[in-house]
Amino acid sequence: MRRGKLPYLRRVLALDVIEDAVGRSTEMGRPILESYGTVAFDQFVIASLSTLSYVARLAAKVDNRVIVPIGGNPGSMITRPVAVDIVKSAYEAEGKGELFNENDMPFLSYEFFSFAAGYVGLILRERPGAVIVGPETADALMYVEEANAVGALTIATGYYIANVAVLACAANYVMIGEEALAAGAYLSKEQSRITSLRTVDIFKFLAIVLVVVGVILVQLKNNFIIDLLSI
Amino acid sequence: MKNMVEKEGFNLFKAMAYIDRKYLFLMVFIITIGSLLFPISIPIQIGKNTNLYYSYLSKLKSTDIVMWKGATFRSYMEVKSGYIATLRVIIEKGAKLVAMYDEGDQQSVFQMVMGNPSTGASGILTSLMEQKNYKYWDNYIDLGMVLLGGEATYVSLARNFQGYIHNDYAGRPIQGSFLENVNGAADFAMIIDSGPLAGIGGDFLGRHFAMDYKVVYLGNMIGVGIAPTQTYIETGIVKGMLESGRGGAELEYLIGAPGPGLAALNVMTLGHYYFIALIIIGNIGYFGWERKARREEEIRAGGQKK
Amino acid sequence: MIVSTYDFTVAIVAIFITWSLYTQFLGKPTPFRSLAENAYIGVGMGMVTVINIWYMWTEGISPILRGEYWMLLAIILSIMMFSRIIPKYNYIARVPLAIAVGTSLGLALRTQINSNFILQVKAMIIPLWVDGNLYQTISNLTNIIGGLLLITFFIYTTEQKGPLKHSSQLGEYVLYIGLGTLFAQTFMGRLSMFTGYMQQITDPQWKIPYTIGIALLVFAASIIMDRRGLLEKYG
Amino acid sequence: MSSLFRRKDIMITIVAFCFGLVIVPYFFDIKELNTYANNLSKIVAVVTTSAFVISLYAQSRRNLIMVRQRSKGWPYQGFQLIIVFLIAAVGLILGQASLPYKWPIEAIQMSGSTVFYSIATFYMISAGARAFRARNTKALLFLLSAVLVMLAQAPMTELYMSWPATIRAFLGDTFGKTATRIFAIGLAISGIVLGVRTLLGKEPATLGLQG
Repeated sequence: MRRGKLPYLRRVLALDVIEDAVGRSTEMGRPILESYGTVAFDQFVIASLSTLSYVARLAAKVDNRVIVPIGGNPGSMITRPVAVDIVKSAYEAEGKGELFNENDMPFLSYEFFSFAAGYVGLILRERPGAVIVGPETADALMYVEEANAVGALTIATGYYIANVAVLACAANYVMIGEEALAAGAYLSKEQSRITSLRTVDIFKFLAIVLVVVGVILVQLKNNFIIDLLSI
Repeated sequence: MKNMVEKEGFNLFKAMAYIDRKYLFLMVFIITIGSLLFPISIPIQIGKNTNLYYSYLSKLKSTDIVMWKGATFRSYMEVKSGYIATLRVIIEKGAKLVAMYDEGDQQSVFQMVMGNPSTGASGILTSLMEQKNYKYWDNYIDLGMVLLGGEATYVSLARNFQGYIHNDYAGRPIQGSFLENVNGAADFAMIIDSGPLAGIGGDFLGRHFAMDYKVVYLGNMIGVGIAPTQTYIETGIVKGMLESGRGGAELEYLIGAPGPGLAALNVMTLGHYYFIALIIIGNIGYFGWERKARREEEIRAGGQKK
Repeated sequence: MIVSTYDFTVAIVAIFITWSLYTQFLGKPTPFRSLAENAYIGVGMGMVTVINIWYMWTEGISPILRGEYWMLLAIILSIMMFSRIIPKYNYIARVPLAIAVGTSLGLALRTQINSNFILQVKAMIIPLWVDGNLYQTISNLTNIIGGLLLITFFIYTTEQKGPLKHSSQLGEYVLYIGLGTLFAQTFMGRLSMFTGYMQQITDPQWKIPYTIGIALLVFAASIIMDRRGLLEKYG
Repeated sequence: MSSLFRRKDIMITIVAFCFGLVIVPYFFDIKELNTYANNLSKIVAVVTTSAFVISLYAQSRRNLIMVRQRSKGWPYQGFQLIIVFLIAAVGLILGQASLPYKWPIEAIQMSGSTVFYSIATFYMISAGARAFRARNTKALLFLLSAVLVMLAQAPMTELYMSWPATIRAFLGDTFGKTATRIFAIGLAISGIVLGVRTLLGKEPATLGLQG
C-alpha cells in the first residue's frame, strides 16, 4: 500500500471548466490570467500552485501566455520563487521553454491595496480571455467583476464561506473550499496529498457516524456521545 | 455575444438584462445620500442574537473588567451603531474597560468615541462620561497596540498577563490601576470584539480566552462574520452577537438611545429594495430574451451544451 | 458649532480622498485616483512601520533592558529572518521560519480540533423532536439532515454513486440555500459600511456642502480630462 | 555551516521540538516547561513582527527602481516612497499619540481603506444585476433564499408583514449556519492535516525548503 495503488479521487468539475476556459481564450487569441493567493504556504496556496502548473501546461500546449500577478502580503515573498519555478518547468515540460517569460509573473506589491489595483490594471491592459482567481479575500469580487467587464470567463476560488456566496453569484464557476484542494491533489497525483484528502474524508465519515449515533442516543435520553465529545 | 446584441433593434427585455453598471452605481449614491439627508424613523424588531447580546451586557457590574478589542475604521463604519451603543451601556453600568488593538487605526476609532485622554479632545460619548464620572485610568485603560504578533500574543495574554503588559499606550505603568490584579484570561468578566471575522484566524480570542477560561465572549460582527459567529454561538464559544449595522440599530432601539444605526434604517430599506428590484428586472430580462439568445448562440456554436 | 482646525482639515482631505478613489468607476485611471491611492498606500505602510518598530521595541528590546536576557534570542532570530533580502543567504531564514511554524502549529492545533471539529460535531447532536415547539423541531431536523447531506457533498475520495450520489446532490441544494442567506448577510454588511461612511462624510451638517462640492469638482475635472485625452498622460 | 541549514531533517527537528514545547504544558502541568513555552510564544510574536522589515525593504527598492527608470506613473511611486518615510519618521520621533502622526492616518489611511472595501458594495450590486439568474435548480434556490433574506433585512418590510422575518431567522439558523459549519469543519481538518504533514516533513514548501 505504500507505493502502488492510489486512493480513489473524484475528478472535480472545476478541471473541465478550467480546460474549457484555456481553450476558449486561446481561440479568442487572448492570454490567461491566474493568481494563486497572497499568503505564505497554506493548504490553498499549495493546491492553487498545482492548478497553476496544470494551466501553464495547457497553455504551453497551445502556445498561449499565462499571466500571474503576485503579491498582496509579505508571505507572497516566500511563494514567488516556487511559483516562477512551477510555471517555467511546465513550459519546459511541453518543450516550449522559450515561450516562458518571467515578466508575465510581475510582482505587484506587498501592500494589499496596491496589489489589488495592479491586478485590476493587468486585467484592463492585457484583456485576458480567462481569469482564474486564487484564494483571495474581499478583493476577489473586484477581479471577477472587472474580468467580466472585459469579456473574460471567470473561475474563482472560494476561500471562506461568505466569499463563496458572493463569488457563486459573480463568477462563471466557483471552486467551493475543498474543491480547490481536491483539484490540486488530483492534478499533482502525489500519493501523500491524496492520502491527506482521504484523511480529511475519514474525519467527515467519523462526523457522520457520531452525529447519527449521537442523535439516536439523544432520542433515547442517552448522552453518551455528547459526554464523549465533552472530555 | 455583444455584437449580436448590437445588430438587433431595441428590445425591452434585452435592456433589462444588460444595464450599464455606471447607472447602477450612480443610483446607489443617490439613494444613500438622499435618504441620509431626509431621515424618517420607523420601529424595528429585535432579533434573537441581539437579545442574547444585551442579556449578557445588562448583567455587567461595576467591578467587572471588560476586554475591548477595537475595530478598524472600515469595520467601525459598518458596526458603529453597535460600537457606540455597547460602550454607552458599559459606561452606564460603570464597568471597567480595557481597550486593545491589533491594527493601526483602531485607537483613533476608540478615541473618536471615548475622547482622547492625552489631548483632552472630546468624543461622541464624552458628555455621558462626564455625567457618569467615567474617567480614564480609574474606569478605563487604553493599552494600545498589544495584540500584534498573531496567535502567540493571545496565548501570552491569556496565561501571563502581568508578564506581557507593563504599561498603557502612553507609557504609564499599570501598577496601582485596576489592572494590577489581572493575571490572565480568567480575570476578565467579558470580551467584546468589534468587527472581526470569527472563523478565519480571527478566533484567537474565542479559542484561547472563551474556550479555555470560559470568559463571556460577545461579538459586534460585520456582515461577513455573521454566519461563522452563529456556529460559535451554538457551540457556546461566543455568547451573543450584533448582526452588522442592523444588530447595532436593534441595540440602539433596545436601550432607547437612537444613534447612527437607527438613522440609517431607511437607507437599509431602500438599498435592499433597490437590489431586489435589480435582481427581478435582470431575471425578467433573462427569461424574456437572454436565455433565448444564449440558446441560439449555442446552436450556432454546434449544439454543444455543457 | 465651532470646528477645530484639526477636525476640519481631516474632514476635507478625507472627502477629497474618497471621491478621488471613487473615480475608479469611470473605468480609467485618473490623476486623482493615482494620487489618492499612492497617498493611502504610503500612509498605510508608514503606519505599519511605526507600529511594528514600536512593538519590537516594547516587546523585544525593553525586556532585555529589564534583564530578561532570553529575549536576545528573539533579536537574533529576527536578524536571521532579514537574510531573506539577500538571495544568496536566504537559507539562514529557514531556522526562524521553522521555529515560527512549529510554535504556531503547537498553539493552534489543539484548540483548532476542539473549536472547529469536536464542538461543531457536538452542536449537531440535538434532539429530533422538541415537544410543543414546532419551529424548533423543524429547525433541528433541517440542521441535522441538512448537515449530513452537505458533508456527503464535500466527500472527494469515495466514488459518488448510489445513495451517495443522491445525498450529495441534495447536499449541494442545502449549500446553495445557505449561500443565498450568506450572500444577503454580506450585502447587508457592505451596505452598512457604505452607509456608515456616507454618514461620516455628511454628519455633522457643515460637511454636506464640502462633500457635494468636492464630488462635483473631482468628477467634472476627471470627465473634462477624459474628453481632452489627458488621462492617458497623467493617470 | 550552510549545509546544516539546508538539511531537511534538522529543520523538521526544530519544528517538532517547538511544537512539543508548546503543546505538552496543556496536558502535563510542569511549571518550568510552562515558562519556557510562554517565553517561546513571546519570541515567536516578535520574530513574526520583524518580517515586516523585509517587505518594507523590497517595496521601497521596487519603488526606487521605478522612479530611476522613469517607468509609467513614476512620480506617484516617488510620492508614495516619500510619504512612507515621512510618516515613519514623524511617528517614531513624535510618538503615536502625537497629532502630526494621527492626522494623515485619520484623513488618508482611514478613509482610503474604507472606500476600498465599500467599492465591494458596488460590485456586489453589479454582479447581482448581471449574474443573479435562475438558470437551474440550484441557482433558483440560491436566488430565492438571498432575495427572501434581503427582503427581511430591509427594516421597512416588518411594518407590513411578519413572515419574512421568520424566514430570515429560520434560514440563518439552519441553512446558513449548517453551510458555514460544514465548510469550516473541512477547512479546519485540512489545515490540521497540513500541519501534521509539515511535522512529518512531507511539506517542504511550508518551511521555505524549496526555491
